Amino acid sequence: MRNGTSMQFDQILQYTLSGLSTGAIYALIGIGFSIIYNSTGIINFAQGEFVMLGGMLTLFFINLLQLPLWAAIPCAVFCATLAGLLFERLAIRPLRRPTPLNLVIITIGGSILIRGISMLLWGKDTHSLASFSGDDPIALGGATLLPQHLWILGITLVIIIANKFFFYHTISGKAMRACSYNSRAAGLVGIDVRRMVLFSFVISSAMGAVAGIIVAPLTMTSYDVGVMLGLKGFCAAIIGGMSSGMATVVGGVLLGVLESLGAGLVSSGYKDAIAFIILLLILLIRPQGLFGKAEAERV
Amino acid sequence: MLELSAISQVFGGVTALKDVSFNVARGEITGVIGPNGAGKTTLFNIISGIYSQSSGTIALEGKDVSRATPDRLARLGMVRTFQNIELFGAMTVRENVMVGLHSRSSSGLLACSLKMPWSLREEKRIRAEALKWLEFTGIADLADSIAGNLPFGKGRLLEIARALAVEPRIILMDEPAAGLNSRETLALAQLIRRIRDMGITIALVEHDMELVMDICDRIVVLNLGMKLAEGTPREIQENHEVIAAYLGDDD
Amino acid sequence: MLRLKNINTYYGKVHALKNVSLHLGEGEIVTLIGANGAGKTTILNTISGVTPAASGELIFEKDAIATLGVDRIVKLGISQVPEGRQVFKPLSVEDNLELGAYLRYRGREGKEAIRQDRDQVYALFPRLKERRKQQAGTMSGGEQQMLAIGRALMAKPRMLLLDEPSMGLAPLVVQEIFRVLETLRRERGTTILLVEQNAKAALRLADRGYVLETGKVILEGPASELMENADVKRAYLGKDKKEIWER
Amino acid sequence: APSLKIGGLFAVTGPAAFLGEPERNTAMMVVSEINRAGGIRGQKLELVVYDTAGDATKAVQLANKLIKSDRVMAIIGPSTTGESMAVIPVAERGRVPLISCAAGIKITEPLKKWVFKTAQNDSLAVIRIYEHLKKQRLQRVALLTVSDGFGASGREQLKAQAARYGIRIVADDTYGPKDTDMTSQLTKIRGLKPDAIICWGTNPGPAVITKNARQLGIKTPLFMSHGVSSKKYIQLAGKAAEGVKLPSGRVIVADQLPASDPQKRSLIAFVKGYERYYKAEGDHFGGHAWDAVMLLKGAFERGATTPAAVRDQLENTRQFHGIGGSFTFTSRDHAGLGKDAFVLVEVRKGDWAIVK
Amino acid sequence: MKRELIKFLLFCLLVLVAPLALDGGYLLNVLLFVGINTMLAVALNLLLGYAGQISLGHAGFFGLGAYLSGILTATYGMNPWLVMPLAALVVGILAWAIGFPVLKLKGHNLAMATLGLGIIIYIVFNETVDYTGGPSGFSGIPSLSLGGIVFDSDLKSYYLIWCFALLVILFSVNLANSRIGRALRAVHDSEVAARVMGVNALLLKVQVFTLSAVICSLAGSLYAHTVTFVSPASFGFNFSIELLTMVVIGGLGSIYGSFLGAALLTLLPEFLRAAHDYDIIIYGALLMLMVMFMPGGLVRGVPDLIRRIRSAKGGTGHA
Ligand SMILES: Nc1ncnc2c1ncn2[C@@H]1O[C@H](COP(=O)(O)OP(=O)(O)OP(=O)(O)O)[C@@H](O)[C@H]1O
Ligand SMILES: Nc1ncnc2c1ncn2[C@@H]1O[C@H](COP(=O)(O)OP(=O)(O)OP(=O)(O)O)[C@@H](O)[C@H]1O
Ligand SMILES: [Mg+2]
Ligand SMILES: [Mg+2]
Repeated sequence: MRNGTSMQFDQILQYTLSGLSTGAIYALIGIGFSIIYNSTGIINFAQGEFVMLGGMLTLFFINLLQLPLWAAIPCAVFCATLAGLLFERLAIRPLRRPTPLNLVIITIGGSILIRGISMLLWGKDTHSLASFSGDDPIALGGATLLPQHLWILGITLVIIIANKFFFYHTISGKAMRACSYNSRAAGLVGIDVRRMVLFSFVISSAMGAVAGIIVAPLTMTSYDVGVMLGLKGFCAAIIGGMSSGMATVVGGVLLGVLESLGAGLVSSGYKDAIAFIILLLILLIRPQGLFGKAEAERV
Repeated sequence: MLELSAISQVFGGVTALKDVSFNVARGEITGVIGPNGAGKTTLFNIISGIYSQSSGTIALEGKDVSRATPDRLARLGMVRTFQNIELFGAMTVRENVMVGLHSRSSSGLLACSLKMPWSLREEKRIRAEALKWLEFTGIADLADSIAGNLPFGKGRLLEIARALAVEPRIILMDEPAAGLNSRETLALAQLIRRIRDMGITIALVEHDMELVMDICDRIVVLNLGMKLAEGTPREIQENHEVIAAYLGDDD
Repeated sequence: MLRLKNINTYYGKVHALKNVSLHLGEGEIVTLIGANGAGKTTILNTISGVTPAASGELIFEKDAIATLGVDRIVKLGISQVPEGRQVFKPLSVEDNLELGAYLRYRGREGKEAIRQDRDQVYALFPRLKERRKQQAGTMSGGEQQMLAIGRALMAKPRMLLLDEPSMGLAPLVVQEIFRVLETLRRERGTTILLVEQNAKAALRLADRGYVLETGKVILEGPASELMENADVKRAYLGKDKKEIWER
Repeated sequence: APSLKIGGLFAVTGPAAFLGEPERNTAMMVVSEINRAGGIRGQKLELVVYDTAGDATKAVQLANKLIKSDRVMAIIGPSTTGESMAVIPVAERGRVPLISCAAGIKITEPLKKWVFKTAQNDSLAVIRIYEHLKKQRLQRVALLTVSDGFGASGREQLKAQAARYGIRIVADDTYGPKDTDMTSQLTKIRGLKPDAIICWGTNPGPAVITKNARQLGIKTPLFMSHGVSSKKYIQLAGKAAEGVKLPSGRVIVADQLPASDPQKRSLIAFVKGYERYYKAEGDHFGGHAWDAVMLLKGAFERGATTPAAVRDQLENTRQFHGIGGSFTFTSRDHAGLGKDAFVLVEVRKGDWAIVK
Repeated sequence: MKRELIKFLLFCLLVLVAPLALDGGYLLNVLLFVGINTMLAVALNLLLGYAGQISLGHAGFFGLGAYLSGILTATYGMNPWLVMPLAALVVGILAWAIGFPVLKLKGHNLAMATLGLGIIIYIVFNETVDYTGGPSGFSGIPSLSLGGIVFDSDLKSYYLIWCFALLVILFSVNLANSRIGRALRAVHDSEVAARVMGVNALLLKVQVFTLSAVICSLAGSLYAHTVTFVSPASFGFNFSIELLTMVVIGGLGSIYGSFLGAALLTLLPEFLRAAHDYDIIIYGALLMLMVMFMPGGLVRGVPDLIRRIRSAKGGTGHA
């Protein structure tokens, strides 16, 4: 018989691990938000739909075309990316007055549209996707993880590192950031702003799709999973100060862990409220995001 | 009028101002000059309450205003203009000036939304007065244009009109002549003198030495965040340190 | 090298440029002078494609460029120091400069050459080097102006459009900048179109000049002639003011 | 002859679409079958369906529309308890009988003159589970319910009935309808060592919970609600579902029923019909709509020609063997079902099996 | 000034006669919700269109008003007319208190904070089951009555709700055209300049935020007494987003625009109902098209469109 404290410890370990893996999902989706934000200044409310498309398209290729998982995944990512590309070309680019709020409404409209089409195509049912490498739990101390969690953590890590490198250490990445801060000046140094915007939609929809695919085995998927996941990803991105790197990951993980600890230790009903209250406090104390440098507005 | 003592400001690792003290005398035009990045704008930002200094105190007419907010300072009679003009771009020129009159009107939220007679009367007064200031600065013909579309120089004049509408006792101007050509600069000099003659104290930052030497009663020179010199235009022009750091040799 | 023929540009209903024609020869320095709102900035923006012309011809080395996008025009070798600095505020000083050379990076030009140019900019504006990690938006007004000029230089343009480069700069720095423009033309043969409120200094540097009034070219000629022109003198040069530009 | 017009309010889209869609499909199917067979006493049955998207405000607007513009004789639906509660005053005021397809006991208790329901009360499902627990001498129970109308109403009943069966509730946790990971709640529950875990929710939550429980190595018997009594749940939860028990209407085990079962004929007709029309498995949610249309059909056949008469005739329903159970409405009971409406089933080898 | 008054009176007339044209049908019921949504959209527009401060939590204030009215009248038997201002007061105090820290935030941080606020309020509705009935909702709210008239029919409720809506519109139009409205727009354009001009920007923002919340609360109370049932689902994040859409589609910074936005987004689903399963797709596509072709909102886009059609016609006439 184990004693009470070690029980407690095991539980807290489990809460934390669970929170970590949910958080990684939020982070991955959050990074999708930040990429578009960082290169266009748009908060893309349709980001969650690309997450949904990732999962649903993979299923589509597996079920209807009988492809194996490893072949279905690239196909799904490709199609979702194509959707992102079309979205930018057909909805964002033609905008005559691209104010931030107009763009928000466009992306809201886009998300409704994508969700609606998916609903018509694939119905309203929830579907499950097989895990990449089995469902046998892995014990870690007194807690357990699934192999899929490791996939999520691993892929998230790879993507963040790639992002960090791209946006902060390559000229194209810096150019993309420059576009959002001052698109006129970006044009004046020879950056093709429209191409950059397109490109940012391409990578973020691809990333959203990847996120959707790797989480589907755990969370299941249906035409409307994008709403909640998108919302959480959005929160993660903001806590991270809309950075496309580590800060958003910390944001997502924080959100995940807070939810998980809240549900386990305080009240499962109020867990989201607890998470949001803490986030609000963080926001009020550090409005620039957890790691953001204070952006001095000068005159 | 305005007393600064030992103002320091640190941003992260950068010391933008270090122990700057000087006074602005009532009714005078005081110029603040210095190389780029000397800390002039920072100093104005601190005086006008936009930044909060790391240390040091500010007194306005003997009253301690070291931590006062910009809106409180405006009500105490201090107002400023900006280096990169900050207009209310979506509003008309007249409306811009009417905002300047905000602190000199008082109808509350309820009175406004219920259209109480006194708030209507007040609104009428504000409109008329705004026009007066536009006439004073010579841009009354632009009253109904959208401020955001003004050419730079007119924008500067609008900023001044808007500031005057607050009926300040002291105005801080940050590079009022930037973007003006020589003739326009001359006109500006006239305008500034007229403002001084109304009894308003003026402090200004400027790189146009002709203007500064022409209109200032006293000049303070900042360099690398510290006060380098202070004196009459003549004294400053002959100060070797100032010449080396800022003015450059004339011959 | 560049020729504008009967250019008309509008902002909504505002007719900002009315049948403007002007030209620049290879390696020439040309200045535009005119009062506030005369349309100087608009001319530069029309050339660089920021505010495309409604009608008229815009020819750069025999190619019509009036309909090209901003970035395509930059690719031809035309670089602009825009009015109001327009630096990338949240990016560091160094990143701003690097982005100035964006096309050179894309053109697979050696990193070494670009670095050398950056060092030259740093030598010109030591303050930028001191603050290379600072966010551009937190720099002082004059420092940002230096950055904007440095950024345009980083592109190694064949033609440089400058919109009031001296604005907000200390007298010493202004002298320095005018000297650099001179050197650029001499050593690289850069063609320069300069808009400057300090008409006297501008005319002294320039070969030719155009005088603008309410969107129209009202006068043009060699700089020395304009400097002697009575109207110009009265309107833009001031009378007998002390010349701090002189050395 | 003019047609008999009835209205349907179903949450065809939105979070409760898993209810509304089969309900609408079934209602349309039954109506067209009836009409194909010649209608009712020579009159065609006409069904006007609106989608409430699970939104109470919309449901109220649409109920108004059915009564005022479409002038229907009766309304079937809405799908959820919340919407039903919102629509009740409209039906009462408009004097049109409403046959709700939602399970909440509040809908017909206290009795409302114009309101009936076909979905089995949650309490019946709870009783089914508790009786089983009592027999197995499992007393310490952990609850994990979804925080929506379905879960809330189940939770209320689970707590209310516990004492009567000598059951102690040791944990009372909830999860959000869109949550994707419930290991925290389960970890906490695992620490309390209950004898059984009862989860009240609708897909996909319970499937996630089933998988999470397996991940955490929880061996405690796991009970679900009738909210997931369809093949879908087994598909989603996969192997982890093995051994999970839940109370269910008889639909999912129709073919396992003895021929003597009075409901069998209706059940087979419904399942076959749904398969033929929609190439999908009919579930007991669709069954609620099936029962509602058939109950109305009964009322019309007994001669009702006005909403008021339909209402009166509904109260005369005796021993109608439908999908949800055998209905007997009276002037004091508008729910009409006994506790035998549910059977307890278990997942065995990827399929449902009746627990004897 | 005069023109504003005439516009308002014309609008009143329109509201007055609309039911006659509709002959008491079902659309009347929808128009009643147009009234409620107009109040909400105008409230949000004061904040978003004038002060430039976003809120993704307004559904929360709406819900608070509705729940407070519902619970205090149905459970505690208080007089609805008494509860309505009381609820508004409570919501106002709440908004005031949280306004000070929250409105210091800008841009997406403000969006996030208000979003969080809305979600917290929503969770409270869900979890305080003993008071609110939790997710299944709260029923049995009495209809309003005034001197013997019970507002239980659509027609009566219509006039009642529109009375309030018109007052809110009048109130807001006046406010927008006053020094306060001007100061708000100034804060929107350049907060720092506004402060230098003596505008206490934070205080002003908090005042409008509070006012806006109070209007939402009033709308909530009316909603509760009209529908007589409330459930958390009506006050979630989605509804906040819908309000935002109404304001933007209608036209930022235009009070009548907010009415147009509210009317369109409330009526649209009714017309799309005929498209059955495709309605949601059409709805999404229409939102996008509207922003594309009327980027300034309906209030500027519609006259523009009419003008263009007219000039096109005129053009062919000449030819
Ligand atoms: N965005 C705009 N919208 C409307 N009108 C504009 C806009 N920008 C400039 N204008 C108008 O176009 C005309 C020319 O402006 P421009 O900025 O080219 O003048 P400028 O000669 O550069 O003046 P300055 O010396 O002040 O910089 C002015 O009358 C100005 O009011
Ligand atoms: N928020 C900040 N973070 C870091 N450094 C800052 C910040 N604000 C100002 N500085 C630095 O402080 C110094 C003073 O800046 P300030 O704007 O006061 O200069 P200035 O005298 O107005 O110069 P100019 O004549 O060019 O306008 C500059 O070197 C600037 O880079
Ligand atoms: Mg400065
Ligand atoms: Mg200009």
